[in-house]
Amino acid sequence: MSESPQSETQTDGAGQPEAATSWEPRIVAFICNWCTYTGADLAGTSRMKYPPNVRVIKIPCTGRFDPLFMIKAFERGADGVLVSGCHPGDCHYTAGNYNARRKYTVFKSLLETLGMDMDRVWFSWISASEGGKWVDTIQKFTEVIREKGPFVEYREMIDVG
Amino acid sequence: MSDRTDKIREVARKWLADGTVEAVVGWEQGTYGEKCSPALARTPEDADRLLFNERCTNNLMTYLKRDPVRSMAKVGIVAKGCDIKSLIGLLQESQVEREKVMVLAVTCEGVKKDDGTVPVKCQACDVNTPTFFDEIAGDKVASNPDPEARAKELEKLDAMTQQERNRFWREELDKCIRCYACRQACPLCICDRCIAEKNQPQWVETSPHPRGNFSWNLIRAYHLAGRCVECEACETACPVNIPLMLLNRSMARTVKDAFDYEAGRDPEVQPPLRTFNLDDDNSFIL
Amino acid sequence: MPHMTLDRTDLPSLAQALAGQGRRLVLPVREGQELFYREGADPAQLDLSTIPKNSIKEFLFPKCEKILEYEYSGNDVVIEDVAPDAKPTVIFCARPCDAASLPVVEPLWNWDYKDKFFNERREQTLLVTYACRTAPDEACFCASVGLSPSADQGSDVMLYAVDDATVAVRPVSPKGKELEEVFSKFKKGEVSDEALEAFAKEGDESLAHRKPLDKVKGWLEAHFEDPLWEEKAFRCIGCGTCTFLCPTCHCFDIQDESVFDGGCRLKNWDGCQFPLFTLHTSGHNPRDTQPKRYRQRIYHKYAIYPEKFGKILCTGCGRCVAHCPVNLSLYDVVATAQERAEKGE
Amino acid sequence: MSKIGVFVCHCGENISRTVDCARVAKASGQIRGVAVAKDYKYMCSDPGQALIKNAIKEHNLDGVVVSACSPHMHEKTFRKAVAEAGLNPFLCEMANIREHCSWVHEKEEPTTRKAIELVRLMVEKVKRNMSLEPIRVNVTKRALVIGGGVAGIQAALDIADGGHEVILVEKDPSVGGHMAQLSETFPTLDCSQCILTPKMVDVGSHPNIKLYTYSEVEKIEGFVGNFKATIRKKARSVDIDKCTGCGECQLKCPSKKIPSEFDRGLKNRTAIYIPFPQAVPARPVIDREHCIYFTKGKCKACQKVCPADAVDFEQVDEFVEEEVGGIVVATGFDLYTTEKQGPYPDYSGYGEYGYGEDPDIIDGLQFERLASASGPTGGAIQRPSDGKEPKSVVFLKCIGSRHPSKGIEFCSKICCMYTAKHTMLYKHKVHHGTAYVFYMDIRAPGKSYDEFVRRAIEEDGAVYLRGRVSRIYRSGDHLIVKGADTLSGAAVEIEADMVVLATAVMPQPGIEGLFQKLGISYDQYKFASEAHPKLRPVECATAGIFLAGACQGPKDIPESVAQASGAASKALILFSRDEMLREPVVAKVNENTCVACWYCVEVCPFKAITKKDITDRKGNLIKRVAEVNPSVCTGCGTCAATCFSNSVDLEGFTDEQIYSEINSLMAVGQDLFPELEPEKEEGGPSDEKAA
Repeated sequence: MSESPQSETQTDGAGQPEAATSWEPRIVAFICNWCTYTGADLAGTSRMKYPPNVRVIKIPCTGRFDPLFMIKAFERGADGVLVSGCHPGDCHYTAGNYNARRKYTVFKSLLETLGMDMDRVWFSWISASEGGKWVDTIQKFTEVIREKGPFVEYREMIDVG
Repeated sequence: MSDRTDKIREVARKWLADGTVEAVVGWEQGTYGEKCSPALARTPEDADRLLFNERCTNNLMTYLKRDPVRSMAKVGIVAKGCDIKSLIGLLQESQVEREKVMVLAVTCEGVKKDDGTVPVKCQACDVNTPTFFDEIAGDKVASNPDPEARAKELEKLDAMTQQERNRFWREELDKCIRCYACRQACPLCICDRCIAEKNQPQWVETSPHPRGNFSWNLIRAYHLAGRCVECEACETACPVNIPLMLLNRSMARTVKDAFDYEAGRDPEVQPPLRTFNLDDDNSFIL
Repeated sequence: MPHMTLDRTDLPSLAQALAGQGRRLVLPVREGQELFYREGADPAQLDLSTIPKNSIKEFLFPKCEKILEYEYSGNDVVIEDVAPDAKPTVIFCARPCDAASLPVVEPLWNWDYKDKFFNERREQTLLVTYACRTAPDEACFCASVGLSPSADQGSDVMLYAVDDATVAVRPVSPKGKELEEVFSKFKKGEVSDEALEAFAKEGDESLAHRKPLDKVKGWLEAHFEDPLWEEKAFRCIGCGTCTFLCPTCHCFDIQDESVFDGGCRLKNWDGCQFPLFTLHTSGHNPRDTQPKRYRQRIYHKYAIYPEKFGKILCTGCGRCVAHCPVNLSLYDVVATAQERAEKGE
Repeated sequence: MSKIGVFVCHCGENISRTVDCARVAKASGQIRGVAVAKDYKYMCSDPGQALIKNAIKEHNLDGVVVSACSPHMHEKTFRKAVAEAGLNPFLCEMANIREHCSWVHEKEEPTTRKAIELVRLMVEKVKRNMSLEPIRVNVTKRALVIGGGVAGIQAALDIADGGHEVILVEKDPSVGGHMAQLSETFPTLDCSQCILTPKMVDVGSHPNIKLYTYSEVEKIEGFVGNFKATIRKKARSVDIDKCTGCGECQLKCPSKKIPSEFDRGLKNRTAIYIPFPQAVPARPVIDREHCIYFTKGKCKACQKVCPADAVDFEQVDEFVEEEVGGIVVATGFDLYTTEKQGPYPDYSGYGEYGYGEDPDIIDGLQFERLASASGPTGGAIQRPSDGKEPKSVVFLKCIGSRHPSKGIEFCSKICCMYTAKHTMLYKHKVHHGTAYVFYMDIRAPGKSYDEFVRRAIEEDGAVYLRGRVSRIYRSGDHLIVKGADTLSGAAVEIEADMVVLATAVMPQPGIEGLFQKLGISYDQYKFASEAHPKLRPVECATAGIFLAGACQGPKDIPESVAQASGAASKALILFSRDEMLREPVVAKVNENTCVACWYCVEVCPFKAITKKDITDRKGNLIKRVAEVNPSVCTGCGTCAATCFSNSVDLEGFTDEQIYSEINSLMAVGQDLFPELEPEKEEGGPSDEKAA
C-alpha cells in the first residue's frame, strides 16, 4: 500500500450513530451469472433506471445458493435479500434452479416458522432478456423495504456480540 | 414387556454366541429414577443385561455413526419402530450398510418421558409393530395413530402472528448455550465436522449470542428438513429446554405438503433435497 | 445464638427488597416441569420445590462475553478494552451446592491471571442461599465431596425453612451481615441454633447411601488406561450437557468475530466433551475418542484440579447425573473408582 | 497483506457521467489490502491495459479488480491482459459499475457510493481468489454412434469421412432402422430403400467404421474425450466372418411362422433369418426364442445345411470395450401403442379402435410395408385379412399425439405428411378407391410440404374430414368408422375395407435405461433432452454427448439427417484438438470432512461426482468420499450448496469468496453504511485528510 493515499480508512464516520433520516434500504441480491446477471446487464444497456439500493453478488447458478448466504447477508445488515436465476427449463446447467427451488421452499417455510418478515425475502426468475423485470423487481422491492423501514428484528440481534 | 426382554436377550445371546455380530446395542436398567441407559453387549453373558420397557426412550441409532459401533464389522441393534425410521434415513444416506446391521426390532405401545408424559411421536405412531427388521421381539401391537398429533403441536405456533412468532423464538433461542447436545443426540446429524464448527469461513457464529443462536438453530433445522424422523432425541437432550421439535415438525409438515415425502419410510426413495420435480411449487417465485 | 426468623410467605418481598437496592435479581422459577434460575423473574413465582436445572454459573461467568473490541485503521489494528458488564446482583435462594461452587472456582480465576470479568461480578454478587433440609433430588451427592445439603460455603446469607411457614436467616459473610437491616424489616421471631442442627442431621441421613469419594483421586492416578473408561463411556454422545449444567465447569473458548473493518473478541462457554476442544491445527487430536474426553472430565474434577488447587472440582449437585440424556452417571463412575480403591483393585 | 490493484474505468463518459470515478479510485485506495488504485478514461484500450500491466509489475500485485463494464463484456480481455503481465488470469475480477450502476442510476451521491461498495465487494473477493490453471483433457479421437437408423448412419459416415474412427452400435441384426421399412418418402415420393441402401452399404464397408450389429451399449464410463463404452454383442449364433450370406439356412429352417419385425407382422420369417434382403450385414441371426433347437433341444437343420459351417449354437453374449472421445445418440423412435397391451405400459392406448384385434386395422408403418415393393404383397395394396384390394381406406391422424387425455400433448410432426403420402400411394395403386382422412389440423410447414398435401387432396382426391373418430367396428365384410365432421357438423359413418392409424412417434420403449447409463437427461416422454432448446439443439448437457434424430423428438428424414450431420460436426470439432482446455471453475471436495452421504453425487446434473475409496497402503478401506471429475464438472455449484458440512466447494465461487463479499457489506459499530464521506463541493475536509 505505497501508492495511494491511505492515511484515513474509509470509515470516517464509523461509530457515529446513523441518523434516522439517512437510512436507505439495503438489498442484497444473489443472482445467477447466466440469466439474471445478464438480464441486469440488459437493463443497463437499455438505460433503464432503478434505485441504487441493490448490491449484487454473482453466483454461477441458483444451484450454488446456500441459505447460509442469506443469513449472513441479514447478519451484515441487509434489509432485504433477493435470490434470482434462470426460469425453470432455462438453467444453463439444466437443473441447478430446480434444486434451488426445493431449497427455497424448505428454507422459506423455516423462516416463516421462525417469524421472519417474509416481505424481506424475495425469489424470482429473471431471464437474460428480462431487463425490464429486473428493474421492476428492484423498484418494487426497494419500495416495499422503504415502506417497512430497517430490519429492526434482525438488527437487534446484530447488536449483540 | 418381560416376554420382549426375554426375546431380546435370547436373540442377542444367539447372535453373540454364533458370531453373527460383534456386539448388540440395546438398553439396560439405568441408575437414575426409572431411566434406562444404552448398553453394549459384547458377550452372550452381557446379553442378559438387556431389557425393554416403556422407559427405553433413547434412539440407539445414534450409536451406528459413532465408535466403537461404527467400526464393527457387524452389529446388532435393538430398535423400536420409530428408531428404525432413523436407520432408514442412515441407509438412504449411505451412512450404514444394511449388511452390517442386524436389526432386532421390538414392538412398542409407546414410551414415557422422564416426567411421565407420552411423547408426541408415540401419539402419532404408526410403527408400533415394526416392518423392517431381521428379528422381532414382541407380539403385534396395533397402531392407533392420531393423525392430528403433529398439527396439534403446531397449533400454537400457527396461531401466532409473524411478530409473535419472532418474539417467541427470540426468547426460546436466546436460551441456547451452543452445547450442541441436539446435534449430538440426533441420529441423522451425520457430519464429522458440523457446519457450525467450520471456520473457513465461519458461516455460523459459534457464540451463544442471539445472532449466533438464531443462525445455528435455523441451519440445524434446515439441514434436517426432509430427513428428521421426529424421534425427539434433540429436544430430550436439550439442557435448556428449547422446543426444537416445533421447528422439526414444522419442516416435516412442509416437506409432506410440498413434496409428499415423509422421512424414514423407504430406504429406496430419494430424500427430498437430493432430488426435484419439474412441477415443484413455483407459485412463490416471482 | 438465636437466629432471626421470617414468614416463608415473605420471601418474595424479601427478594424484592434486596433487589430494590439497585441489584438485579436472580431466583428460581418454574418453567414447564423444571426449575430455572432466571434473571428478572417475578419474585412471586419463586419456586423452591427442587434444585433448578441450570446452575448459578451463568450469572458470574456468562455464556458469552465480549472482552475486547478492535478496529482496523489503515494497516494497524486498534484494540479497545471492554469493561466487564458487572451489575450488583442478588442471587436469591441459590442452593448450597451452587453457592459452594464459587469458592471452588475462585482459585482458578485468580491463579496466574486475575480474571477481572469473574472477579468483578463475584464482588458485586450477593448470594442468599436456601439450605436443603434433605437432598432434594435422587441425583444429589454433595455429602460425598465434603459438603452437605445445608453447607454454607460461598454463601453470604443462609436461609433455613425450619417449618412450612417459617424461615430462619443466618448471615454468613461480612457482606451478609451488612444486610441485617433489610432482613430485620421482615423479622417475625427467633429460633435457636438447635433448630438449624436438624438440617445437618437430616441432610446427612438423606445422603447416607452415597459413598465418600476420598479415595477416587488415588485410584484415578493409577488407572488412566483402565477398561472402565471404554466400558462406561461408550454410551456418551458428547453432548456436553454435563459440563454446561455443572456449576464448577469453567472452560471457555475465545472467538474473534469480525465484520469488514473490525470486530470483537468473545469469551464463550466451551466443554471438554467436544472433539474440537482439543483439536490441534495440525489435525492431531490428543483426545480423539469420546471415552478419552469423558475420562478427562473425571480426571480434571477429581484428580487434576484437586492436585493443583486442593479442591475437588465438583459440589455433588447431581445435574450431570439427572440430565445426562443417556444416563451416564458421574457419581456411578466415581463411586466405582472409590469402591475399587477400597477393595485395593 | 494482499496487494490488490483497482482500476476504475470511465468508459468515456459512460461511467463518469453519473459516477465520480476519481473518488471511486481514491476510496478504493483506502481499502485494506489495496496497493494501487487508478482511474482512466478507457481501461480496455491499449494504454488502459498497459496501465494495468505496468501496475502489476511495479507493485507486484497479487490481484486485480477492474471496475468497469459487465464481466460478460470484458472479463476475457482483462484476464488476458493480466496474464500477459505474469499474473494468473483468475486473479482478476471485474466490478460491474457500468451496466449495474452508472447506466441505471442518476448522477447522485448514492450512485458513486454504490460504485465504491461494488469495488470493495470485489476487492474482498479477489483477496481470496486462487491461481487456477485451465483443466486439460486429452481427447480420444474416436466416436461411438448408438443407433443405426438413418441418423446414426449419417453421423457415422460424416465422422468417418472426417478421418476418425467410428464405433456404430445397432441393437437389431441390421442397420437401416425405420427408414429401411418405408416405401416412398415425402414430398418427392422417391423410393426409401433406393436412397438408403447405398448409405447402409457404405457404413458396412467404410474403413473407419467398426460396426456392431445385434449389439447394445452395456455401460458407459468416463467423460468427454475419454469415454469407455462396454458393448454387449448379443449371441448371433452365426459366425458372421465365416458366413457368406447365401441364405440356405433360411430356406431349410422348419420354424417358419414367426411374425417378421421388419414387415411389422404382415409377413412371417424363419427362426434363422436375415431381416430383409438389403440388410447390412447381410448375415443371418438365430432368434433363440423361436428356434426349435434352442427351445426343444434338437433340429440343427441350419447347421447341417450351412456350406460355410458358420452356425454356432454355443455362441454366448460377448462384451467388448471401446474407448471413445464423443458419443452420438441416435436411438430413434417407435410407434405409440394402439393395442391394449403395447410397448408403453404407461399409456392407455386405443383399444376402442380395435388395433391388434381386427387385422384390417393397421398402423402407418404397416401401411408402408404394404405399399413397399419389397413388402409382403410386393407393393400391391391388399388388406391383411383376406388379401382383397380395399375399395375404401380410412386414415386416422393424431392417434396418441395431441391427445392429453391419453397422456401425450406433443404433435408427432410427421403424420400429416406421411398420411398425405399414404393417400397418394393408395390412389396411385387403387385408382377407383377412396381415401378418407380424419384429421385435427394439417401441419405441413416444410419445403414443398404444403404443396404435397394439396396434391393429395386436389389431384388424388383424398377426402379430408376434420374431426375425431369415436368408434370402429366390424360389420360383415366392412369396418364401420363412426366419427364427426366438425366442419359440417355432421356425424359421419364410413364403410371401410381398411383403417390406417397414424400413431404417435415415441422414443424407443425402455430407452431411458440407456440415457441413464449415459447420464443424459430426458423429458417426461423419455425423449432425450438437448443442452439448450434453441442454441445447443444437438448437444446434451453432458459434455461430449450429441443427439441425432428422433430420439430427441419427432423428426422427419431430412431433419434427422441434418441433425446427424450437426452432431457429427460437433464430434469433429471435439476431435480437432489433441486436448481440451476447460474453465477451472469446478467443484472440489474436502476429503477430511466428507461423510459420503452422496447428496452431491445425486444432485450433480452432470454425473461429475463419483464415489471414491480411500485406502491405506495395504488396500484396506479407510473411508469413502466424493470425488469431482474436473473434466466433467461444469461449475454450477449445486453440490457445494447442497453439502451439509460444506465439504464441497466451488473454485471461483468459494465459500470464502462469497462470505467475504457479503462481509464487505457492513463495518463495525453498527455503522451499516460505512460510506466514505462524500467529497464536499470542490474538495472538502475529507479530501484533504485523504490527501
